[in-house]
Amino acid sequence: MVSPVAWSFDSLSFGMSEALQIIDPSGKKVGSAPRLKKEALLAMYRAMVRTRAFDDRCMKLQRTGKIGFSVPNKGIEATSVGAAAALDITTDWVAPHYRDFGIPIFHGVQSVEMMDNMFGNVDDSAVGRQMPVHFSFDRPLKYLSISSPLGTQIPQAVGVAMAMKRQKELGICLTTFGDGSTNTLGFHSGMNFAGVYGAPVVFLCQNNGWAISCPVEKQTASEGFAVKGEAYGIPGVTVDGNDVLAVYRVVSEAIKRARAGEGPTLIEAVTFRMGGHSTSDDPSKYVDPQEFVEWEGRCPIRRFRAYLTSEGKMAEEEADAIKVEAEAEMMAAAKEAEAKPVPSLDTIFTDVYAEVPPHLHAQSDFAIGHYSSRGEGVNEKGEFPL
Amino acid sequence: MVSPVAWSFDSLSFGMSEALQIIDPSGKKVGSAPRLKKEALLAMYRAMVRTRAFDDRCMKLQRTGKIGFSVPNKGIEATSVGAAAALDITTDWVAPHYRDFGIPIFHGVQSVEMMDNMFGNVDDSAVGRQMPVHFSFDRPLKYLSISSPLGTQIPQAVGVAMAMKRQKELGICLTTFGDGSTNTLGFHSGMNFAGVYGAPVVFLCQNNGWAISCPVEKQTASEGFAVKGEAYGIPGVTVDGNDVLAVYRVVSEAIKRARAGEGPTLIEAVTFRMGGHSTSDDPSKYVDPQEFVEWEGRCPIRRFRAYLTSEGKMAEEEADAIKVEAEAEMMAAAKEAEAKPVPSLDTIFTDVYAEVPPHLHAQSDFAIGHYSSRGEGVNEKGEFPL
Amino acid sequence: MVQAVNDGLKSIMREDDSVLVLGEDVGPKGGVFLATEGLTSEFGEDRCFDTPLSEDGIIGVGVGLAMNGMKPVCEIQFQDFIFPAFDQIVSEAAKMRYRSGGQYTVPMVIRTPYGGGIRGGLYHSQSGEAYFAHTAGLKVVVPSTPYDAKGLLISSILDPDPVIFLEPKALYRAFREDIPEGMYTVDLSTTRDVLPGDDAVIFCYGAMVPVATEAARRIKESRNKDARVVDLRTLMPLDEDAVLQAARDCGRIVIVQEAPRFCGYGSELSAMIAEHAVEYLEAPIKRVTGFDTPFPNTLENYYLPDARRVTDAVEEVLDF
Amino acid sequence: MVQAVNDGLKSIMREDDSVLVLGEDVGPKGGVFLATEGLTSEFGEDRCFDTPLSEDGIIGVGVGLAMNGMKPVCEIQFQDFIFPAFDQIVSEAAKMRYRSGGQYTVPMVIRTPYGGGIRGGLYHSQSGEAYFAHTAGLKVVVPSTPYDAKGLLISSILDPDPVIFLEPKALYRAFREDIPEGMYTVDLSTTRDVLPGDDAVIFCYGAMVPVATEAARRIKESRNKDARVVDLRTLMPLDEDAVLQAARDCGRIVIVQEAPRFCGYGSELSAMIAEHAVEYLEAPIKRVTGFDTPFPNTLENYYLPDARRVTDAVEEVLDF
Ligand SMILES: Cc1ncc(C[n+]2csc(CCOP(=O)(O)OP(=O)(O)O)c2C)c(N)n1
Ligand SMILES: Cc1ncc(C[n+]2csc(CCOP(=O)(O)OP(=O)(O)O)c2C)c(N)n1
Ligand SMILES: [Mg+2]
Ligand SMILES: [Mg+2]
Repeated sequence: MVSPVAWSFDSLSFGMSEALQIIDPSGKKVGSAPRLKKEALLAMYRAMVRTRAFDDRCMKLQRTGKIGFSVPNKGIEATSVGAAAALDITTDWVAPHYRDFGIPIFHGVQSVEMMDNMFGNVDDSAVGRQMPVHFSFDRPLKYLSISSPLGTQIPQAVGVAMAMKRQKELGICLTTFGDGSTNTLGFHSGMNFAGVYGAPVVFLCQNNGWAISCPVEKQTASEGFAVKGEAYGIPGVTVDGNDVLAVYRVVSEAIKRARAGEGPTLIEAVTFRMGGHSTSDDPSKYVDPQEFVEWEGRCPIRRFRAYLTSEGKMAEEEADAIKVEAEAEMMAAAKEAEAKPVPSLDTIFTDVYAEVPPHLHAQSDFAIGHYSSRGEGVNEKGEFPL
Repeated sequence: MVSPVAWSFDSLSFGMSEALQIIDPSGKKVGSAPRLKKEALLAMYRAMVRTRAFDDRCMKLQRTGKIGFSVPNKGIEATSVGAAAALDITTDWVAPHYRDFGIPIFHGVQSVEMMDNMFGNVDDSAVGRQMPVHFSFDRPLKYLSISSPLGTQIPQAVGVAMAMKRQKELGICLTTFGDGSTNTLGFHSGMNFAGVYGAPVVFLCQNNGWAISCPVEKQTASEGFAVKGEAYGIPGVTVDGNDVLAVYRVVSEAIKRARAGEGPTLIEAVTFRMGGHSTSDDPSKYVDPQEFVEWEGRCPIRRFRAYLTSEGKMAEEEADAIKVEAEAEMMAAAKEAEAKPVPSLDTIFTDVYAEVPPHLHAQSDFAIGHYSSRGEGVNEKGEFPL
Repeated sequence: MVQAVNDGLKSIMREDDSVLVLGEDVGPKGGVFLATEGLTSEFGEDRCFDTPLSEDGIIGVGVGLAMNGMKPVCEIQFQDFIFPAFDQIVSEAAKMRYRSGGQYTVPMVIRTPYGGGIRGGLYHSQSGEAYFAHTAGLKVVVPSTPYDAKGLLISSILDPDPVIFLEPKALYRAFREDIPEGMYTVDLSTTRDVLPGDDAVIFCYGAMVPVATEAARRIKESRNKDARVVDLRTLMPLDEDAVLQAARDCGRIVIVQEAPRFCGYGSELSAMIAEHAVEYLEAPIKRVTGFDTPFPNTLENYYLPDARRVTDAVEEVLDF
Repeated sequence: MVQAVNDGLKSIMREDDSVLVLGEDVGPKGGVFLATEGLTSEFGEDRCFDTPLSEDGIIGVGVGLAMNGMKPVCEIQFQDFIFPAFDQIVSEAAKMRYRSGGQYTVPMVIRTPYGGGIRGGLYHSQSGEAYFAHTAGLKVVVPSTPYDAKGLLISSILDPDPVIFLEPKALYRAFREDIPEGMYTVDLSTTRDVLPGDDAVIFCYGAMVPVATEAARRIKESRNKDARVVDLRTLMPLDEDAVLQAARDCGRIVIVQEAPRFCGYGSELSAMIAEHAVEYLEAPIKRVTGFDTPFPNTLENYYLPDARRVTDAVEEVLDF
């Protein structure tokens, strides 16, 4: 049996199915907190609030028909931001799933860049090709292009990390995925390869209770998700995913191990999806409303706020201001992104290959000619007027 | 953590990575033997010897160019036969991999039927469509058609078992696969579905040390294979795969559990591939010859023979006679199968669908016409002369 | 059309106890498009159940169920997500009868919404029919009307071989049509003449059927020419005689598909005609297709063939 | 040819440190066909390594390596076993550049032996080129000579996009040819005229090239007609101009492929010609192909197109 990671916690020892907690739901400190400067703590808090504001703005944009789709991130801000804060983006990469707005938000991706993706406009780094929430960034952090097919990022993360190892870089790759995604082929192959090659990867399973309408009990008969590491010789730990400091601490330890050449770690962050799966989903059909009430009481933002104020790291007014600012920021970002034009027609044909091959040139010429002749809003260069 | 199966062994308790053994390599009884009648024991012994004789005959046929391919089964006879003996073929099915000659041999599939497959002749139940060793039988036991793509039989076994459960049948499905195959998608999805639905399946992993030239350490970083059950909430046990009584006992217990509705079990049978991966492989490139020497000392047949004779269940002469008979049987079966004609030309086109659709009719007519006109050994019905 | 699918499932499940429905979210939620709504409540969790997130498992377990007496109807949530199950489909379901000489067979249906039209971008829009039609041992069925959807689905479930049943999601809620209650079938491997005509023929299927029909209407209006519209309905085994007859009758041919052109399904139609009816051709065989790129999102409407693009192509073959 | 592959790998690995080889049994064993023999001993386990038995892992990890500066050459032991990796190939490798607007790219080669001729039955004989050629974002390369195998392989490794490199295993040990030492390239997306001729043209690739060549030789002998033999070499992006030019020059066309006919690669060639060169056709476009069935074992020789079947087809188009 794989021995659990030798966590360097002073006062805590925990088994694989007991979740690490540092701040309890009321905001009280119950574990040994990582030593973090006030600015770092505030940056984390701000990112969580901005994540919620971004999420909230997107839900509104979808409801008013301005964008087609979004995925609620409410309730999981601590998981994303706690993990993000543990990264060193000068060396580390992220191979994310779609429900992790907090990572790019924490690391300084501009909210308008994210909104560009929600609108699929001309400045969207995915060039309007993907659905909303399928971000791709290569600066300031390497945040790999998000795929819809689930789990595919997991072996990719292992490859990215193996390349780092080969190049004698100190980086690690963090990959995130949902509870449901542990059943994909990518989880199985990625975990296994990482175990065999000792790749510097951190596997972060965001167990939010559901895969669309499928609860975790119907997803797997295992006792939680951390235990799945054993099948691959990878230590697994469980953390309270609504406790940003606990997530930070566990991910930091896992990163330290990885950087030290001690191999991968599987982390299960237990949290809850405070909403539907996506804007297309109605959770009232399958989630007991009582669950929402219970988890509201475990809100990661409220909890962290209570902690920070009670520890004297943040004043209540400061917290209020952060919220107001964040909301204004996201509203402005949405406005700005909405005003941008859509990508030009030729972008259907570029980036299929490094160079546009003749048959796509021909199809591109056809499309631009055809739609121009219809006067359907494209000019002869295939650009749409504003 | 999943608790290990409550094995009903009197004198033994064993953890998941300690392999159950009943007969030691010298033939001495070291564990509590299952209560089996002498005839049953002899049937098992005979099947093991016949398995080796079949294997041996096939290797010779390949070396003399009479068949194209075979896969050595030497050394793994106890795993196949021990498992086979635990089945009730009036209700149970097998979803096998290719290295398990002992199962059909034990259950009365005629050796000539198996040889028909090795030659791909007119009587081959796979109609000469598959490579050798890709058997398919539906009587006297349901022995599912063997696939080359690895691991695909594993979720199929779960489906077969779920259908039994739904039809309120008492059957179970045994599925066998190699150590390497635990990395396939089929293992991951099959194990998981079985865990979630509590399907009456027995997963038998034949850990023979190698997947072609890849040793188990490069295959996975887990501590053995039984532990992989934990990832799916399935108890796992390890057994000495060269000890036919231990395999019988463990598989029987697992079957009992499954039949009682207590769900699936993963069994790792530790054994060794006493030869190349197949007739196309030269193991001297990657296996330490010392390994062969060591495992020769653990030979399942010699061990069982020593046990049976020392327990007074079989006389030495009887054992010698069994061997002579088995070798003669396989030689005769090979002769008979070799003498049979190849399948007729129209069999290229049948069994693609239940009925031959028009486009295949046309292709069939073309082929028969074309090759007949060339006088290449087909008559107008597409039959090849003997 | 999605109601017709639902109705088809209910109708046959009432008659045939061995029909099971499995897939992601097909249970209490009723599927992301509600195609399986009400099945779990009417037939129980035994007969319509949610699966873990594993397409390989859905199809692999489905193959096992089918080999042991069941008639599984497996849902893949979007056709774009069928690829993790590609091995089970192509290597197993398609080849089981063949490799076992008929000892084991796979009477299974794989239902999946496919195609563009819902702003789904790269991974909620693809049309993969060519992959399946190229795979011997599979049948491939694509309805374009509610009536056909129900009748073809029931036929597919009754069929002794594995059927890939592609549901054009753009048509799920496109129009209403009264359809008969209870069981009825539409024969596989038959085409449907949507509009008669001898001046040209448009071959199409799925969501391209209304597009082609609109194009034919426009041609009639602008030129008073009659373009026949043939809905192929079953792509494999195709009613090749019907296709060749229409090609010979009309001599001017347009093929419409959403999928990328290169090695797409339309290529086969064209090649078949170029092989067996070349003497009847009065113009090049035109294909109107999606482009040879992944499926875009914002510009979806410029990617998908529409009535205007089809009309242009018909005019071109008429003018040749 | 297998030595040329080996030599190609060695040549580029000597020059370019970022080229890595991974796959099942590619290490000490040197691959089941010995294509990677000697690589681990020359370049170390770091640069040529065995993987667990997981095609999804091989390609998924390969995609990750490629995105982070490496040039992985992934071996899939037989093309028949590529399907567990189909999702990583079709959904990921093929679409990464597109969906990230070029931020992330996948300069990866997937080498795999394909095709019949070794008595491999259903699962060691398949020709899946149409699946890949239909998938936008992939390049598909098929050499037919040792010289081309090495030159095209090096070009593929240097190419910035994912390449499916299909090696006709029937030709691995078919004939010897002296090839240059060290690095050289053969341009992708160029065809090769194997034999000149204007009376008919045979399009082919892979193991069908020698078959077609033999057929052309027989036609020359029996009829004194010159059939041009065109080896396509790169199936995607195809040199369409070269194909159409040959079609126009000759007017009588035969297409040869091992794969099943329906929706096969040859369909696209035929459709392309029927769309762009129909006025030059002097006969139906004939396809000589594998049958639309799984690949049989005992009767393999009756399944695979051979020189006689190709000769017959050429005679048919000549006589039309
Ligand atoms: C391979 C694949 N199958 C199915 C889907 C459809 N789908 C999208 S999200 C989802 C559930 C994912 O659940 P989980 O991994 O727990 O992530 P969560 O949405 O809860 O964050 C499903 C089934 C998909 N995107 N990819
Ligand atoms: C999906 C797939 N990948 C690769 C292969 C090629 N292959 C055939 S057997 C084998 C090794 C199997 O090892 P294991 O599962 O341990 O079984 P064993 O041969 O040792 O009995 C491999 C890689 C295959 N048949 N299927
Ligand atoms: Mg979830
Ligand atoms: Mg093995």
